[in-house]
Amino acid sequence: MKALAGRVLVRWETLLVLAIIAVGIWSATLSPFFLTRANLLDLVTPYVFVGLMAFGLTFVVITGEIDISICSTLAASIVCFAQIFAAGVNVWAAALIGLCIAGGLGLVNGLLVGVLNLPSLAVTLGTLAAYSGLAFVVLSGEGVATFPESFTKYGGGYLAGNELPIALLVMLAFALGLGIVLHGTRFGRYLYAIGSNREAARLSGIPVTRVRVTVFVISGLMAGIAGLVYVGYFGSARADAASTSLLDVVTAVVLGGVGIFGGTGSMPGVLLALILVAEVRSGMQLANLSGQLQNIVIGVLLLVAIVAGNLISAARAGSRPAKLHRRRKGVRANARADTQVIADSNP
Amino acid sequence: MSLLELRNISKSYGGVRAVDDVSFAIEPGTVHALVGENGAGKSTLVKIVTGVIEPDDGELLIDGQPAWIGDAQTAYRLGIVAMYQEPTVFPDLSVAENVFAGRHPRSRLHTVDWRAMEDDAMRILRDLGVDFGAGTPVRGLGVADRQLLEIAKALSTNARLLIMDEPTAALSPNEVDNLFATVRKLRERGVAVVYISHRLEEIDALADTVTILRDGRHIETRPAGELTQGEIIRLMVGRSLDALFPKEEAEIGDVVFRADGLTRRGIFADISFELRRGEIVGLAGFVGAGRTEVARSIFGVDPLDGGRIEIEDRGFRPRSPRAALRRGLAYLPEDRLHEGLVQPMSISDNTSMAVLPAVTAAGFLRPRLERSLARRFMQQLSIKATSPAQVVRSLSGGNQQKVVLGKWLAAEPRILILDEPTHGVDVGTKADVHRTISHLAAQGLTILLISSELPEILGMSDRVLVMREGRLVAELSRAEATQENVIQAAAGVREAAA
Amino acid sequence: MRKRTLVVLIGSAVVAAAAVMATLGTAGTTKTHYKIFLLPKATGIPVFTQNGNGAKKAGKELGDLVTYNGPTTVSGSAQVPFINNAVRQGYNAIVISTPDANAVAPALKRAAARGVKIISYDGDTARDARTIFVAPSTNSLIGQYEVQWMGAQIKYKGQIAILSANATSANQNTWITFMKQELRKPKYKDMELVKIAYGNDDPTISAQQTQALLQSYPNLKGIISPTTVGIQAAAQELKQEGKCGKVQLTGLGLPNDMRKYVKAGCTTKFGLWNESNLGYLAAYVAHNVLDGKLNGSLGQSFKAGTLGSFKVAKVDGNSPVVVLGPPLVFTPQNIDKYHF
Amino acid sequence: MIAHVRAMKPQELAAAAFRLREIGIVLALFVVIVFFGSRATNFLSVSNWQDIAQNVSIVVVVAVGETMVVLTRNIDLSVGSIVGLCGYLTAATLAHHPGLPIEVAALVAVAAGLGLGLVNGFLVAVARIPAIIATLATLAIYRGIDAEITGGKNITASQLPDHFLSLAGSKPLGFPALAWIALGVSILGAATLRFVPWARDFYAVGSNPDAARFAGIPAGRRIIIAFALSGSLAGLGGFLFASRFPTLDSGAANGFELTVITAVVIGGVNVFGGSGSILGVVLGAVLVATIADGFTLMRLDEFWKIFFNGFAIVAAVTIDALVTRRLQEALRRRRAALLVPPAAEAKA
Repeated sequence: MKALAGRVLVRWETLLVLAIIAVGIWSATLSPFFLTRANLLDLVTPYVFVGLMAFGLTFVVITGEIDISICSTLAASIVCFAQIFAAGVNVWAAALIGLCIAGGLGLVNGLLVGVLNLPSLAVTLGTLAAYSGLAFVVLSGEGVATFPESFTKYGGGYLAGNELPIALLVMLAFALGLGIVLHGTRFGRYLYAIGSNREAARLSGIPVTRVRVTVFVISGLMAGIAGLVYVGYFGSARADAASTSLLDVVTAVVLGGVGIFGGTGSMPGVLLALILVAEVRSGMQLANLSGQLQNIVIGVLLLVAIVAGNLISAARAGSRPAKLHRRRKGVRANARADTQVIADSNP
Repeated sequence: MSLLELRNISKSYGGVRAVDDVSFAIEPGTVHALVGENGAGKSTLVKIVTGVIEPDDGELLIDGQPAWIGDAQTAYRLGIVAMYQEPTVFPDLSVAENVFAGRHPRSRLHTVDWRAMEDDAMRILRDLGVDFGAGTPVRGLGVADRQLLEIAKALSTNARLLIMDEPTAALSPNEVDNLFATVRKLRERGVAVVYISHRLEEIDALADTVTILRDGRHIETRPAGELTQGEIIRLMVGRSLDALFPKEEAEIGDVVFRADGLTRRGIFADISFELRRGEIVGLAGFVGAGRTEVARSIFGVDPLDGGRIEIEDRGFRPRSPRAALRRGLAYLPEDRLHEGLVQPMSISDNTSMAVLPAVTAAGFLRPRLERSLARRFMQQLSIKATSPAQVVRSLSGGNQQKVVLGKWLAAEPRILILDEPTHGVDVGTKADVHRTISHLAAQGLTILLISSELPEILGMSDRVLVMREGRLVAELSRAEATQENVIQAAAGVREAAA
Repeated sequence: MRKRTLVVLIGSAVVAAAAVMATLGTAGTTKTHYKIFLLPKATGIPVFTQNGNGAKKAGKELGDLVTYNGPTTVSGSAQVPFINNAVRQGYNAIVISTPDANAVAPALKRAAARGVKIISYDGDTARDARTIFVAPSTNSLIGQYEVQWMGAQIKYKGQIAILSANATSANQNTWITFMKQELRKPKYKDMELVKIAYGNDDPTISAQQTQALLQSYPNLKGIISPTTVGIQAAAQELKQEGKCGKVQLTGLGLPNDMRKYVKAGCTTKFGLWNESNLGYLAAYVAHNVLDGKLNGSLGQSFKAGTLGSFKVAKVDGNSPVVVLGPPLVFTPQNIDKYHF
Repeated sequence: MIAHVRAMKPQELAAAAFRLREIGIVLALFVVIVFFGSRATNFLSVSNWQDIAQNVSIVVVVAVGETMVVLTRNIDLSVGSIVGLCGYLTAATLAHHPGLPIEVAALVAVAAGLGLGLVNGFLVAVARIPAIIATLATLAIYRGIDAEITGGKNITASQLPDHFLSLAGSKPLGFPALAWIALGVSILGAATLRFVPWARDFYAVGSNPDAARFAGIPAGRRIIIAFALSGSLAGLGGFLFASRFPTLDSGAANGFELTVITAVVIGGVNVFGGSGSILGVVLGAVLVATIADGFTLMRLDEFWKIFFNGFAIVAAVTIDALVTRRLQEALRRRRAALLVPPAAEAKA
């Protein structure tokens, strides 16, 4: 029983909940409006598209890869969607085509990484620029902004007495659905296995190449879906959409406890981290901190998340396999880092 | 005075005694051969002497003074240099720079003195009689050349004690001759060379002193002149086949697997054999003989360049492990840490990994089914763990190995390839594994057993195949398969020598 | 044991940080009349900083709290969280300049629905998303003036080019339209507009675009840059290439930015409005709307502190609009009188 | 080409692969020049090439530092922010002390860059944060610090002394001053990477971290040095940036890291560390700048440049991978020829 309590306590998600509560208390002191129901419900709405991208990225990172092209994928897919819509096609049909394009861009990443075995960082750094360029080529002028209300309500509409944002429901639905895929299906298990030990996964008959391609397609599709919500929320589609959101997306994923080297992470963690990021940003706005100061805080949060994660896993591992420890002893700088970790985790 | 003396050195890994109370001395200006089967404790001793690991017990004396070698740098300072079996090269750098990595010769301005570096490297390479220049990028070198590079690296250090672990594994006869000449030159300079090799004729040709290890214990240290190859073999293997191998009699059925002329260029060639239902076939040979590589290619991990496989009289093309699994093959890899297990996952997650389609419904996991599967194998293989949810990382080596075995048994294969199934596990686990293997064969499973432990091969197998240098060199029936016969075939010693 | 201590440590650190930030945040809230939020296209751009300073000056005179904050990059969507938070914090009015009229409109409408008054200035939003637009000048005047300044400098003869900000920027495009209209007049018949380049309001790209203009059009006589970033980058480029005097320059620029180039003869005539006054006026409009003295009906008039009286009107087909006035013209003779 | 490659001996092939990239870029450069020369007016004029040299200079200076980091199997995404911040510091220093020699201002910028680079190095080597994440965070943090220091204001040419502004405009021997500086930095960088022992270790650390440990190379310290150099050169880049684009606000050099990394990757530095040369990087930067210039002269939109940069990164990485694979295949064949025959003899 005590052990169980300890396990729950040491869970990353528990820390996130604590942090959310702490930031909530802080925000409440800044504005009496903060703790109203309408406000709390609306807190995450501007970051729903960030969350949807983070969910997609989570799949990629758990597999041990990275996709930094998602924001450009979002922009490229929504400008295509907008142009097709502006040409007179039904908005839902256009949205579907936009999604297919997003999936296609993800597939390009996936084939380069999965089939050609190229490093995902370099590939998606390239496609980050290429897709962004593509977005501007498709729609360089003013954005398209004539989307019907029946479409935009999924990004910016409200239910239940104008208080419950539909976008929030969309995000929770995806969190639930993708959470089930990640934690409850064979495919999800494949991701963790590949992310932890690709060779063992391959030897166990897991279709590694196919799965690695698929996660990039998922990441692309989620960027496409995030794009549709984005268009709904902001009412316009432009080529520079979401171009500054990468920091928030990566922070949500890493802060959510997804190990950057693959194999660990949970959907609830990412969801909680997203809420935390949204809350911190909102709190800082309430405190009238400038946008750049906010970025500093988010950047520090990202660094702290990794260092804390390192410390916790060091503490959790307790005694490391002797071999690993010995091998590290050789390099003095490393040895120093080691003792530091041990010292910190055993006060 | 001895250059290095080992006194009562012991080292255990998780209950297994890798080195047990070993004492002997190494004299300067001699070539000291260290022989023993795989697992006899040679590598552990090398690691202790080079400061990679610390002994649990005993002491080391250098020039008669007790010395503590805590890390690789200290060993290096003391003039103890090891040349590793697996080369540690920088593929992007030139040969000269690989030789002098981390300790470039410097000019007066403290810059890298390329000319001196290349000249020095060239001189060493010339001594070795190699055909590549000091400026060649190492990426372009093959395994043999990298081996020579490793030797050059060791030679460049002015070592007092040079440890060479299987230096000739990948060399051509000509290169071996050059190496020998170099080693002799070193000996004349007063350097002590610890020479580890499976090739007894090399020991014959080179060694002044021979130390024989077996099961972690020191058996004998004698002048090489007093020992014939036959005696060395006898001392290496002198072990009784005890009750550790409870071989059940199984009914041997039809041929279920047929390999014909399997070839992977540069790794192995022209491998042909058959496996029958209920049969345990041992695949013996020294490390590097190509046994693991053959198994990996059959299982679709590495591609084959030629040859044909038939499983149950139908052709089979090993495209991927997934395809092999579908045809009823399973392969327990040699390296369980990197290839067998997903360490951060639970026992049940690992057990079900190869059979996920069977424990899912419409793609959804069924945790209860997975847990019961895991429990079944935990019981069958007596895995000691609190629950199926326990993370594999926290298990002992033996239990980890059992989980890997459980994973492959869960796949219900018809042909199971086991690569070193008891490597580095304790005696109890070993017995459990052997009992399971035997029992499975009795039930009609076909098993190809790769092992470097001869007693294991001989105790378990109905038939023994022996590989050497990428070739299948012998096929011995249970009656023919004695320790001496197998070692002779594996080492390439002529009948007359025994 | 270790684990739990660690968690407690991290947890308490988080709470402590929150507490520290809480004290930071609560400090400095004073009793004020109205709370007005000034939301620029992006912070960190000097002209917007000047808007903010002007608005704060007005706030001091009126007893209102004026807060100036905004996103880090020029982006309509990045402004939305600021709009939402202004609402959340109980601001009475939002004064906004936006690069993307459509992206902010839904959020502004939501804010208006909760009783927040919306005033746009400089970069207008959708007409139904704000009460009044405060224009620095009339678009037609800005367009006409710039062409006239250029004509006077090049003696109404030769090739000219425009170095704009973004192709997507609404007010830039409007001004360019008016420039083209003006150029159709007979006295400009010898002037040829050869190229509109876009420098994205980025000094680097603007400089490179200027370079390219000089390379591609060896006979180029003048560059009009209706953006403070563009005109300065162009001036610096001309100076570096030794083209000052050979290629004339005009447009919208800050006197402080351009003083050096005026002295070096790179331009003899350019203009701008007083950015500080623009913010000042916008704050007065917001205050008057909150007082109920203005509701956007045409013809209403009000006093804006030291700037005098203004009228709500229909300008360039846009209404209701309050116009600051015609652009100021800077010449070598008067440049030293202006310090902004 | 491919048939030719196949016919080579593996060792020659590997040696050639080292030079292959530089030759490839020179060929590509040639094609690009012929293409734009025939289509864009004035592309081949002296003044246009002076412009290209000027535009590529700052990229080269920063790319030399980035190369060091990438060689150690890391990446520095924060260089754009460091350029911006140090550029502002340079300008602020000179605006407040107009009489100061510009060398002092340059020193201030380099020192600030060094500090920021050291922070990156410690985050990666000591705090063990993966470089991509650590520098993504410091990209935001440094830019934020920049914004806090500027306080929403800018420094313009009017506030800067003429002797500083004329630095960018002057053309000693018909070659822009910035380009001379870039050339100096490149030669110094190349010499460092070739002759300085600890800089040689960058290659070793990136090529095989485990082997580096066995060889007693202090990898952590080397990584810190690489980041420190990258920061310092980005600081110098900031100084040059301030001279070239003397309107400094908090957005200066935004996104500059992408241009730099494009030059480094196209220049043939392996993203997994261990190989690459300054010559390649300089050629890569020139190629990118030439194409950008051609695009501008052909009046193609800025977006095509962005698209092209991304495309070029992917293409470069793909070609690298294919060449390596071919090489490995050739190696295995060679081994086959060497190893199996003796074994066959032994059996016979």
